[in-house]
Amino acid sequence: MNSEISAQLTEAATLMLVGMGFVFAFLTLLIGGIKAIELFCLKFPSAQTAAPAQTRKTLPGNQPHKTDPATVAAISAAIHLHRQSTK
Amino acid sequence: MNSEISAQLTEAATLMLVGMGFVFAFLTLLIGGIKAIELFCLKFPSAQTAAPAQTRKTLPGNQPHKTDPATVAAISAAIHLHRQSTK
Amino acid sequence: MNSEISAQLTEAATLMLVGMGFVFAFLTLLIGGIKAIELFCLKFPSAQTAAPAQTRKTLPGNQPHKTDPATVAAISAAIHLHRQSTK
Amino acid sequence: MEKLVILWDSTALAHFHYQQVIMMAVGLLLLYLAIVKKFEPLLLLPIGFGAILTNIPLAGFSEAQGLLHYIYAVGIETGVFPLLIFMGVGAMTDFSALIANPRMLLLGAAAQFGIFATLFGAIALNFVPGFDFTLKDASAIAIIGGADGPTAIFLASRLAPDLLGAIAVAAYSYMALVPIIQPPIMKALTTPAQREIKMAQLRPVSAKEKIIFPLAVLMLTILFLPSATPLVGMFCFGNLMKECAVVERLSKTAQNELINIVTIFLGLAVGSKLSAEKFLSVETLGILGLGAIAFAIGTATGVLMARLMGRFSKTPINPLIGAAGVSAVPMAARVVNKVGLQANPHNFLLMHAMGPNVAGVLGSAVAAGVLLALVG
Amino acid sequence: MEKLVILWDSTALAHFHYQQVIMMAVGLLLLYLAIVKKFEPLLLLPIGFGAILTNIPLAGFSEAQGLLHYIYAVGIETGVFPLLIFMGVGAMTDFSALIANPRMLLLGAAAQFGIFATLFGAIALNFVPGFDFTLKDASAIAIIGGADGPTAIFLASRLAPDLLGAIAVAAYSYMALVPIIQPPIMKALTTPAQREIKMAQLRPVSAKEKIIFPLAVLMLTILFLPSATPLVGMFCFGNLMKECAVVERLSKTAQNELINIVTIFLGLAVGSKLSAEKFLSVETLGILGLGAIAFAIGTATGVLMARLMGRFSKTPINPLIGAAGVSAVPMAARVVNKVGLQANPHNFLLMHAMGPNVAGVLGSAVAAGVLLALVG
Amino acid sequence: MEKLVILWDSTALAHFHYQQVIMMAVGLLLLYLAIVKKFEPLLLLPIGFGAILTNIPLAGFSEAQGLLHYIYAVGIETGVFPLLIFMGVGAMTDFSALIANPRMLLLGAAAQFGIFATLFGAIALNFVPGFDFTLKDASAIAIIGGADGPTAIFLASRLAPDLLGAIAVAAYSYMALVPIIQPPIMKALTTPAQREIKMAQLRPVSAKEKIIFPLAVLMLTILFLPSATPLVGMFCFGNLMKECAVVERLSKTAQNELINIVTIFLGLAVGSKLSAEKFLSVETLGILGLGAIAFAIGTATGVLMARLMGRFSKTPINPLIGAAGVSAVPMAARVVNKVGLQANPHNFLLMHAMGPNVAGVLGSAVAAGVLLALVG
Ligand code: NA
Ligand code: NA
Ligand code: NA
Repeated sequence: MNSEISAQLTEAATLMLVGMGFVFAFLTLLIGGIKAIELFCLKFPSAQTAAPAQTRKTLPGNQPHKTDPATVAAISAAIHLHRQSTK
Repeated sequence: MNSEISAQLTEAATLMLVGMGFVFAFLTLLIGGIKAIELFCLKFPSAQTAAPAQTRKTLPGNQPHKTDPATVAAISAAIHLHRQSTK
Repeated sequence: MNSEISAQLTEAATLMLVGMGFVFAFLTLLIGGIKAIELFCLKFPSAQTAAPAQTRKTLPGNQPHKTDPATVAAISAAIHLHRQSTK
Repeated sequence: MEKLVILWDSTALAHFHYQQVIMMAVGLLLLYLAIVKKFEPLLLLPIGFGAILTNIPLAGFSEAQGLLHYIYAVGIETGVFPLLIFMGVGAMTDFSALIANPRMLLLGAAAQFGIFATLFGAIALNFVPGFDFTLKDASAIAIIGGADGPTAIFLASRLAPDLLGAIAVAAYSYMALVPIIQPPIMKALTTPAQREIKMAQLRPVSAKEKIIFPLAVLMLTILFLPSATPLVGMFCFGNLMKECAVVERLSKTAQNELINIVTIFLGLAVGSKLSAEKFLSVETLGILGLGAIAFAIGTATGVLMARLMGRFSKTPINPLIGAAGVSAVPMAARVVNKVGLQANPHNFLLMHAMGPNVAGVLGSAVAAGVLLALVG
Repeated sequence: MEKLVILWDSTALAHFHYQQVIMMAVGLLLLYLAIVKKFEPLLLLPIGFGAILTNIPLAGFSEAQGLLHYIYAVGIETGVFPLLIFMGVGAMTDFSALIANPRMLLLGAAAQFGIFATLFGAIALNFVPGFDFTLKDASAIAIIGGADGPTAIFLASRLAPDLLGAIAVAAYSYMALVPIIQPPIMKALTTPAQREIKMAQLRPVSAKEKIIFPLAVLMLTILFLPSATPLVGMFCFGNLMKECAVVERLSKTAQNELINIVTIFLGLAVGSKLSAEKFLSVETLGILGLGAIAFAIGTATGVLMARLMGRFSKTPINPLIGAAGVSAVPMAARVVNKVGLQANPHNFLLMHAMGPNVAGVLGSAVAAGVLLALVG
Repeated sequence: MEKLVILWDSTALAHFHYQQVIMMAVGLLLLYLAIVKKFEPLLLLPIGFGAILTNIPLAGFSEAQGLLHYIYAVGIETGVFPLLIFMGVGAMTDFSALIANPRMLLLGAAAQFGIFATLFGAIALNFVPGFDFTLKDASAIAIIGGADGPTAIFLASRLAPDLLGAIAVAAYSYMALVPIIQPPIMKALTTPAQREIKMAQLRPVSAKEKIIFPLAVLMLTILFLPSATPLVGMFCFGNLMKECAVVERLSKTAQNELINIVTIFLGLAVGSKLSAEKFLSVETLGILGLGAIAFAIGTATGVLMARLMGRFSKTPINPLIGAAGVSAVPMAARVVNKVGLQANPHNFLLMHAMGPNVAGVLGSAVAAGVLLALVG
């Protein structure tokens, strides 16, 4: 029984080493990746992505947020009220 | 045939009595329950639930309704228009 | 082999004729249908559908767009700001 | 040429049965009621459309691999859709009026007599040749008297799936007809003086009470009627999400997008049960008739109970509010308010009627649980 | 040490096939087109991402118990997702322009010649060694000429699931390329004078007409082409929800949250069909080529039909609007407007092009129904 | 009379086991924590409610044809729900802080030691009689240290479904307890002077970098750890939808309605795993204890790594931010900010802590992938 658990413990210890090693290796690689992206973006500063405001959408009904009629109504009412109250 | 229906009718009548009895019993119990809740809440008026405005949320992105940019734009436009119209 | 393809080609040609014929026939029928609808609507201009603003809804919670509290807050803030700025 | 023959053979013209034409007309009638008459459009429009689709020859909407078949199998056979609707309705329901005046529960209980009387009536109808309702059928039909759509669909899917289409249509139709069915009964059973009675203002209810309430209802249901816990449980879950104020995101989604999506699918799937062979029978006429009776009886017993309670109550009770006990939220409460205003233009009964109104929802869920336990 | 070996063996490095690398590059290309070139990003972004995921060695996205496998089985194999998209598109579509000028339907019909000519072309391609399209394959490919994504996916899932990935990608890519494909054809087939023609203003359309229209379309489809009723039925259901004005909740959900959710899943599932073994074949090249031809022919026949109609019409017809008959809503109509403005800076054709544009949606759904009836 | 006996027999009173009562009390406790203590209410409220429902005698919520059974089978057994949540979280996550200062990834790596140390601890617990965790069990428990709900649920559903309820409850509870667990450890491992360190302002990050980032993460995962691609892939998909700015509709739906719907169902389904027979065991105590240890170790190694890095860094590093490496976004970062402000009222660490915070999400997804590859 205990020897079995000991075997498991050994395996768990190996997992711990290999696992942490892999996590560190992977995320360290990613550090390099991010730096590479930074360099790439400095070299090729694309006009397109720099101006995402031009985004057009093509599916029917894909208009970005039309202001809600209720909102407009509320605003109109508010303005109206305000106008009267400041008379 | 008819005797069979009569047997069913008897069963239906029993169901009617037992069913209505149970519904009344259950909802009467619930009246007691509600009164008990009222008493409980009078005894322990918790500050926390009394001020649910403190609600904080912890998941990322769980901000309550940020005002829509379109709303803000609409308001700005409305105010602007109003300002000009009241000059 | 080629004769097989030729047979397929004949079938494809038939499909083309029958298909286009059907599409034209169907949509031409629909032209008639739309004209019939127009005549029907001219003859029976129902008051009900002409005034869809009366729409009532009956499920609980089915209120059409209540103005969002955030919207209201934003408007109040805007009005308040505006009031101060025009003093 | 041959292609043209195949094409002709693949038109519906060569395959229509007259019953299918009738059922499409029924579907169009439901659309008419929904769109022009504004009868419960959120449900009757998808149901009517589903009825048209399911009766198209050759299209196979409700056969294996058909769209409506899938939707029905996933959402109705499993009972999931009505339970999700109930969750959403729970998240929309405000129990304040009931908590402030819990005796209103008795009105919600009394109005359920419509259910049980109709159960008796459905069995009695078996004396008429052509009718042969089992006790399960009768129970599923009787629940129409509960005036609650998801409860009716849930119970029918469990007890009498073949009658589901007719039952759902009857339930939603009569809920829409509440403003026509109820007022004459309410006026017949009350005197003008009684209809003018003003009721005392309701006490404010704390947030804490509203949070504990759904849990208390659930606990009682668990203890005494586990068979009702799917319905009551999901209803209370929705209500707790609303009242607890810490999961506003979830509550909003449950009462908007989620319930809307499920409503579209539920309606189409219910409509798919309006197939000619199942709907065009004398039983459907029986169901429609019994449903009307159920509503009428429920209204009457609600009003009578309110009169009885008024006699023993220290604070005055306007008997009209008993009619709201059938549920049909919030239509029945509005009808009460309207009839009350006719008697006394300054007497606003809406808030007072909301108590029995939501009590009626609980009452019919409890009744459904009783029927599931004893008949299911 | 042994763990390290297992870990190495469980990296993709040890298992990559070069075809998978190519398919990932295709996925990245689609992402590039979606993000940088703004080509139909709502579909091409999820499709491209799905293509990357499905080609990861060892990850098993599209194998039993894989995420994309589940999504594909639930939504595409059943046909549910494209039908729900169609419902949402129906709820977004305004038929006013078509109802005001119903003759525009003829332009929507003419543009479908792109479909049937391509069907013929796909079979003819079998003369080229390496191609062996069945009539089902050819039909599924030809529908690309319908310029309608959900219709293409629905038909391909029914007739040629193996080609679904390539067909969907071709359909959406060419829809995005409409501003590049169409103008030269439009200009080649019209004179500058014709392009300057101003059209008469459209009459206003009543709410009642807009409500009856989808029902009439459905009825005609039921009578003459039941095989098209899944597509047309759901489209009309969406449109009826929008126009009837009594179920605004449901209509809003159908055209927003529901269609968005389904679009995410549909895109990923379509992308999962871009696996190396199915996409990297000469057939894909054939599909891409045929798709371009289909678009070009559809545009041409649309414009020619408009010229023909203009000759016999009392009111003037600008032949450019014929190009909108391929559908690709609303891109094609915008292209018409732009080319029209180039000819005459005061000639706004957008509203006039919307008629043939939505007619093209109906036209290709009808064409899909014909193909399902005769080939399916 | 007989009916009354049946009715009594169909009440829960006659069938309650005391364990079910205890589990309902656990459910109520979770509701209390969610509502009154505001502990991760979005998850703990549905989990608590699901725990109550699943333990109702006779109701059969988690048996064949029960609501929770269906939800669990569809969403958790398949792994679909946690992956959709991860997609939504990806669409909510802003990686700017991490891209601006990529070394923060090392903190996210260090904090994962909590996972692997706990894996060792769980096996060591087998020396205590009553515990018998397999390596799969131990891995599923250890992932609690990742402080990431969907990752924990996904891994548990793959490796140890029987422990899923306890693991999910422990994960979310400890994530809520971060403000209590972390500060003492952070203060014990740092000097007041270190806690006052101000960090240099972060450089602005371009949109292009933010778009390429999720793709780069995905590519690395594909190359080196395919078993992590379900989690990382969906996360990066969500993030790409957000950053690419061309599919705002889809991104909004993914981070609102879709994630809300899935959260409701996920919570209920996880709660359904809190059945008496599976939860009321000594193993659950072990899981709760190990989870707390995992959080504590992760916090400690994060802080220590930050101290180490500070020693070799040219720019100053406040070691507190290491604690954010456990993820628990954004709670851990807020805790860092708060403890920082206690040391120096003008030192705002929130933005600096967001880097390790989101690095921790990636770190635990990678750790989950390693465990799946080596143990699964
Ligand atoms: Na009721
Ligand atoms: Na088309
Ligand atoms: Na983590």
